[in-house]
Amino acid sequence: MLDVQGLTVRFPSRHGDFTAIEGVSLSVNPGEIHGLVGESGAGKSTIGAAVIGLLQPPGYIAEGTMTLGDVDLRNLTAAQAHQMRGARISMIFQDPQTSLNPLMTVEDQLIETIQAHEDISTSDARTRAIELLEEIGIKQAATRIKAYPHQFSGGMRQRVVIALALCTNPELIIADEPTTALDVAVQSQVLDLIKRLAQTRGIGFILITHDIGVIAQITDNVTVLRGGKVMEHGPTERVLRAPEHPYTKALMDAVPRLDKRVERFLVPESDVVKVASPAGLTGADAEAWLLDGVQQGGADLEMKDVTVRFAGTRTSLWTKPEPFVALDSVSMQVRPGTVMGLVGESGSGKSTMAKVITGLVSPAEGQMTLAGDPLPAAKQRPRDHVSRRLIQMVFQDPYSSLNARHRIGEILSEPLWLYGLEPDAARRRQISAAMLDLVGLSADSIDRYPHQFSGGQRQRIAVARALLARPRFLICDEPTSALDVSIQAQVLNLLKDLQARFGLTILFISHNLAVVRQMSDDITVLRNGKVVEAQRSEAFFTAPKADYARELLQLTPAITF
Amino acid sequence: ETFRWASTTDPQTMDPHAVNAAPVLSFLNNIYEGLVRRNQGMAIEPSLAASWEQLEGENGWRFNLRQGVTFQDGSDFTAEDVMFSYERASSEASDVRSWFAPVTEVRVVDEFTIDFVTNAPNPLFPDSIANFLILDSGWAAANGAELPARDSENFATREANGTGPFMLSSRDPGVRTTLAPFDGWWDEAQGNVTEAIFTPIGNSSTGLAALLSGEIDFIEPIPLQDVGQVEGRDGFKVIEGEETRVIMFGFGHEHEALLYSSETEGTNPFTDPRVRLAAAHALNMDAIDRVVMRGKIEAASQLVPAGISGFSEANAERPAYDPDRARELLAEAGYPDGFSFGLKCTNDRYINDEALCRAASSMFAAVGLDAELTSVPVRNYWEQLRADDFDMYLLGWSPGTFDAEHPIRFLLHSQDDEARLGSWNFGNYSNARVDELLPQIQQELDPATRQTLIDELVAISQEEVAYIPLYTQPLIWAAKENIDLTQRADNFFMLRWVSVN
Amino acid sequence: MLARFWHSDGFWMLRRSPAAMIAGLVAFLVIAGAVFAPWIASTDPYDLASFSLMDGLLPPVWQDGGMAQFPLGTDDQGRDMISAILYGARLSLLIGLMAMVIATVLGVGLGLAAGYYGGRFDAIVMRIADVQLALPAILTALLIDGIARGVLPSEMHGDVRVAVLTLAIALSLWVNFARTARASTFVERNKEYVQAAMIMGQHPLRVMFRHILPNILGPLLVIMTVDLASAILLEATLSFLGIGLPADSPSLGTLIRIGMQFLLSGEWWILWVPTLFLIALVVSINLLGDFLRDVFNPRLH
Amino acid sequence: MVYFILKRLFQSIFVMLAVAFLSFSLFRFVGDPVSQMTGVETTVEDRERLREELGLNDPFLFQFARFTGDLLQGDFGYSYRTRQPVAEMIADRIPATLELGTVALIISLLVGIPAGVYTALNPRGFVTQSILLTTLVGVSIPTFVIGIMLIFLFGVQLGWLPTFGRGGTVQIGGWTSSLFTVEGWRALILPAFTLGVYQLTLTMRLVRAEMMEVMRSDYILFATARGIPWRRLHFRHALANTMVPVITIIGLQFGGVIAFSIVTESVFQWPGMGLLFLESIRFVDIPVMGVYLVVIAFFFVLVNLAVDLLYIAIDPRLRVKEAA
Ligand SMILES: Nc1ncnc2c1ncn2[C@@H]1O[C@H](COP(=O)(O)OP(=O)(O)OP(=O)(O)O)[C@@H](O)[C@H]1O
Ligand SMILES: Nc1ncnc2c1ncn2[C@@H]1O[C@H](COP(=O)(O)OP(=O)(O)OP(=O)(O)O)[C@@H](O)[C@H]1O
Ligand SMILES: [Mg+2]
Ligand SMILES: [Mg+2]
Ligand code: NI
Repeated sequence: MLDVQGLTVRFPSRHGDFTAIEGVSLSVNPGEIHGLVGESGAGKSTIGAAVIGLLQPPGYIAEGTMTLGDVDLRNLTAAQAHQMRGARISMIFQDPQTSLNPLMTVEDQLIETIQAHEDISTSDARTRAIELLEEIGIKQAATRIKAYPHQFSGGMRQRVVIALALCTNPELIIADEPTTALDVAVQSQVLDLIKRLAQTRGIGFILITHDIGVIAQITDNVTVLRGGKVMEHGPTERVLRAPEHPYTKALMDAVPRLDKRVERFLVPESDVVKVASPAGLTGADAEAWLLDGVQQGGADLEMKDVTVRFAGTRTSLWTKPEPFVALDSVSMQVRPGTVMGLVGESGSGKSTMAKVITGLVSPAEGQMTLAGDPLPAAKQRPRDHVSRRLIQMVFQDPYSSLNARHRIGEILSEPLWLYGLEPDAARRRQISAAMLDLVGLSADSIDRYPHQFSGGQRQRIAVARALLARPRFLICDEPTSALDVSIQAQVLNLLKDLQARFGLTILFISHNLAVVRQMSDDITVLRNGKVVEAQRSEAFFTAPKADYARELLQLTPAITF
Repeated sequence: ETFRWASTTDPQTMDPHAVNAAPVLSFLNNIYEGLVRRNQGMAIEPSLAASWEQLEGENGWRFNLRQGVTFQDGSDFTAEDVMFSYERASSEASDVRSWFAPVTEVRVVDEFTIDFVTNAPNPLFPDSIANFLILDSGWAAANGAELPARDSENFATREANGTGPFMLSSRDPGVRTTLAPFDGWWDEAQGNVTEAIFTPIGNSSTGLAALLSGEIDFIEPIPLQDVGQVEGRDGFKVIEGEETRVIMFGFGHEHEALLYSSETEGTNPFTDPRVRLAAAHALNMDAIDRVVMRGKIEAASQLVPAGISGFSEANAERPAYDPDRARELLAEAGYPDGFSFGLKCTNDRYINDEALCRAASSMFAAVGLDAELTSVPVRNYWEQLRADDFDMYLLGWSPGTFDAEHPIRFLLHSQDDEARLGSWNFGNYSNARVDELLPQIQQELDPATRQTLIDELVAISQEEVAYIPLYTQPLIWAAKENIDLTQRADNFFMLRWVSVN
Repeated sequence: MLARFWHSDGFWMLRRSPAAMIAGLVAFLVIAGAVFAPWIASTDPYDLASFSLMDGLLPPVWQDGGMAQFPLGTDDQGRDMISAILYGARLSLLIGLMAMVIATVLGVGLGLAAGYYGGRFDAIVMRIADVQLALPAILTALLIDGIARGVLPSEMHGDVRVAVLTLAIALSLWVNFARTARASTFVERNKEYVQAAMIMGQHPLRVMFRHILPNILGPLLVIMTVDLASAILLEATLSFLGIGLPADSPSLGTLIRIGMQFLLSGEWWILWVPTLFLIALVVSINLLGDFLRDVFNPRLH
Repeated sequence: MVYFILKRLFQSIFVMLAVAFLSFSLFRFVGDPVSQMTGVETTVEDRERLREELGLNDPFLFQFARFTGDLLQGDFGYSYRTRQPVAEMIADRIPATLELGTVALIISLLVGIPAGVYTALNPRGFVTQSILLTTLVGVSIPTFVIGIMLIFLFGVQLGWLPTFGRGGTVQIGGWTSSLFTVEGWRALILPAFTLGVYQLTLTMRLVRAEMMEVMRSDYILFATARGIPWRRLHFRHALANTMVPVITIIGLQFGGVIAFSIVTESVFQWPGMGLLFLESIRFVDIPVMGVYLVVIAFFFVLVNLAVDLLYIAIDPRLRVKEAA
């Protein structure tokens, strides 16, 4: 059906043309789900955009052929191409929150899409839309169809998006990371839906993702991309089980497994060229500096009956909202020198826990102790309280957790200056450089700005910043969920190493059970602000007690071969 | 014939006694009339009074009223109305009561005779009440307008009932006021206007545009610099004349020290007549006339222009433009390098006042008098002058009585609050002889004697350079070619002299 | 340094945009002319002795009666038009820049704090902004002028006119900055780098000014250019309404106000020379603002 | 709903009081009303007596309290200049200003929005560049210069349109309208255009910027990927989404319209509140100035409220949630 041969896409820029994809070939048959995997920037979305004819200017197709059935996709006028979209090729985007027009009802959006391609009365279009919604699993579709997008939950919205892509009966749907923004339960429902549609309606799917688990779960064939080139392609099972290309192999090794714990991930050799630090300090010196400051005595943390209420989301402009209980009498005990894994679906209160501990959010009730001393809550905690230094945090999004306007040197030496660890500016700079070396970055990075680094590198910088406070307790809030697998593996390795060397206590927050399995000694499972299970890690993964925990484990897409 | 005209300011009120301001009195002179009125040459002529004569045996005047005059609402005009109007105009709520300061008693002699008794011989009294407009007592009483509106409006604020040639037919304050001829007027109108529509247009460019586009027939005033534009166009004409207003600079005579000067500590050079004369010699009136005033002004030698009664022909010379003499005088007075001082000016009161002051500053600078110019809108101006906040200031004076006595009373006599003299003599120029001469001038009935007294006084003021009279302000009106009208030197616009051809 | 500038994205975009280049050039020339007015201009319009009424109303050199000494003619006081507009631009730019700086400091400070603290403080600041918006600039100018006059001794009134006008203009412009800064701060304060700083226990002022401020500068910079242009125009309008500067301190506004009197008299240059100059200045500043907007829009890189 | 409106009203009172206070403190500095009320020959005593009668010698706070107290009782006082009731004077002038402002706003929207959409959709075209440059030049010329130029071009040279005033007005109840006669409309064109130019440019640039932003959003991309016809895509999807910020700014610019209407009204001798205000300044007519400012603040508050209500009309996310 879809046949792409030797596709090359270029983006001209001031530094010459940038070739985003080069000589890519792939074909999709009716009813086939074709997976596209590869690290961020590999060119996955670009392929999708080229096929549907929505390459962002100034990008252009330099070479290659694309045919859909008997239509040559490259030889269409603008009007023909637009007619083609929706009618024969559709697309689903990553984020259901932003893919729907917030000002139009679901009904309007469905009907207009149907009528855009078919001469059909409004009431017939509505009937069709309602049927479709029912088919993809929205109950009481006839009434719900009148709703606006914001009145649906994330999973339902993604279904609506799929319904919109489907309503004109296209032959091919390009799904660009359709489940990345969803949590596991919803993700598995959406994936099931896609699989069912492929089978019952014979629609061809191109499924773009970087989640190998998802690929393993539903695709028939898979194409592995790197740097705009195809590394390997073939039937999913063959490619994943017995990868031929070294990159694919490395990728598979970096995937955290749910079924077993590994000590270290194998990562593709990094191509960072190490430059000696200006003052000659190396990672070893940084390590020494850190050890020098390690206080004896554990940094165990205890939370007792912590309850957090937020002014709830406004449901109307007119009335005062009900308070929203984000944490409901939560207790947790983190043993010194161990890693506590905190898991739970999106919105269960994981980040809120972290914010309570760091003092960003004040709990309505409950006490906390750090190493036996009471830890005052946000407003009561003075700015120079010792816990400010002892507790450090690594955030989820490496892109926004570093101030884009500050040089790396400034970012790193800030804790040294703030906590008065080093009075001398030159020495602060040396130590910062050494710390960069310790986390595996070149020391000359110190004079660059964050945007000059990749996500993984930035996350290393964030870790370095946290370490420079000589912390005892490190909170990692989804530190790798914005990274792709190979880079995730590097960061996880780094954290493991540091934890082992400095005896840090870590609270590791993630919704990815496979990742948590690799990291944690203990596990706490949150749901709707309540603790549903607290266990030793190994016991949890072999024999979860709570039903909810069992369900979570089951729904996590896993490589089962 | 419909006649549309515009001016910059709307008359604030239709009440002839509430505000003593030119726009109001000029406008109301078309509706109301006084006992006497001015003709086209500014001379006094009979109006509601058919004749008048000095009282026998006491100071004052007897007015013999015209008979058969009716108000616009049909009621008869009698001495009662004059009496009522006098009481109204001299009440505390009136703004024109100062006209009646010399009056001690008013007596109704009979239905058409009324006597005004004054505290001293007052030859000019009839002249001074040309704008004392007569209201109908019955109408005012019936409508509750017995007194001028003070803090809230009354019936007379927006309605009018005079004896004059025109009646108010509609009024939308600030927007448009319409007049219609009064058929029962006792006199013959010399014009042919059957409907007159007045619109205030504040912005002079807009006003000019309105004239040139034909939307209005007449506008006053127009800016000097636009005269050429109007004259250059077919179908329009400019009517030029001299106003009676003399523009002058005044000094802070009694100030101990200059306010706006850094070098002259504790002294006020302007107390030295030589310095004042130097300033007068520094001004090049020809250049000001040519560039700033477009050749439209007449240099002035004294506080009234030539042609006004009491003008001192004997003192018609003004100090010539002579910068060298000015520097010499300054050196003699002990200021060879000059000094700096503050010059206060208006910027929206007189024609091109700001430009005049800037030009003057630059001329003063040329002889070493370094003027620091502050020009303020007139709404702040009097307040500042009253607060003595100036070293030198600009002033324009138009003699309300069209007699040389008027500026002497207000500008040259020493400040005397009790006697209400010198009330606009901001710098308090004071000369004992001048103070002595004023009452003599006021009371002298013989014109020749009176003139010698005035000549003496003017000579003193010139010698001492009490003020620097600059020029007589021009009157520039513009109209369509087919409009005939008369320009009066007091800038009053009389509809009864307008014909549309 | 220079090489870095040459290679920067901004400069690259500048080289590609002829409009921005011309605007930049015009703005540069005008600003340079203004700054160096005392050296370029043939006469000093502040020095009363340096010009003479006798030279008044001379037309530009190409018209009959023009004199080579006054290439663009003279005004009604005999001032050389070129000198007047150079000094005028100097004063206008000074007022515009000062007003903009004051408005920026005030607006950004309040906006940052309002966005950072939120809640009641935010509500108060925004209501104050409402009050300000409800007062037209001319009123603000009158108010400041009046207060200055009431508070200061009279001999200082002349000297503070510029300051008064500047402050009045600044006060009518700060709201823009406050609103923008507040909106951006609302977004930034939830970003993780700000939270990181807060967790570390940094002083709120440090968080606001050292961390948040640099990240919200982009849109503010754009407003700054646009407001610089409006400040210059506002000065002209206030002068027209008679609340601006005295006629003997030439700003573009007062020059135009005076020129308006000669709109029809045939001495067109008195109005049009400063007006065209003002238009060139304002248009070029606005174009530069547009250009900056593009530079700060990462999607256009 | 009630809570919301009450809260807004409370805040509005604050805004109006603050404006009243500020404006009142301003009046002492505008000039001396008594000098403006009296003639040349009025004696010093008479002036002093008048000052006393008007209460101008009372302490400032006392005067302010009296002013607000009277206002609250519905007593707007009398003009110093004309002695008319201020309420009546302002009420007479409100229609002129509102009609002028509204027509100017409508012109700016009718031209500004399509122009903004066009320039956003064809960002590099020649027409776009010319539109952008022309409007930029338009806003770079001071309003009063534009006004006078228009008057001379269309009023004097071409003789098509009147040069001043409101033309033919029709009285409807207490409202004098120039919208029902041809003359009225002819008189309205130039001032409305002069006043609208600035708004027009602002609207256009805003719509353009927002539109370009919205055109890059995911839902537009998704709608494109579904093949929604361009026209519908641009106007139904994109334009509607740009309206929220556009409405905010236009609401905020109300202050600007008022400020510039002072200039426009004075140039065109348009008998609105702005002209009245300028005259009042000239005559230091304190009661009129005070009430004018409070009325303006009131309008401002009203517009703000209207903007908020419009949001709700436009954006369903702000409406009462119907179902979970
Ligand atoms: N509009 C554009 N202009 C310039 N370069 C672009 C543009 N869009 C994409 N690219 C470049 O093309 C390359 C491929 O991008 P693409 O979005 O296809 O990656 P991806 O595999 O989808 O990554 P991700 O997993 O992050 O979505 C990237 O290096 C990106 O920088
Ligand atoms: N400042 C806040 N005001 C109101 N509600 C909030 C606030 N912060 C968080 N919440 C709500 O509290 C709940 C828990 O949020 P939290 O960020 O802790 O979830 P999470 O488990 O970290 O989710 P995710 O996996 O998506 O990061 C969510 O429903 C969220 O909407
Ligand atoms: Mg992508
Ligand atoms: Mg979270
Ligand atoms: Ni380069």
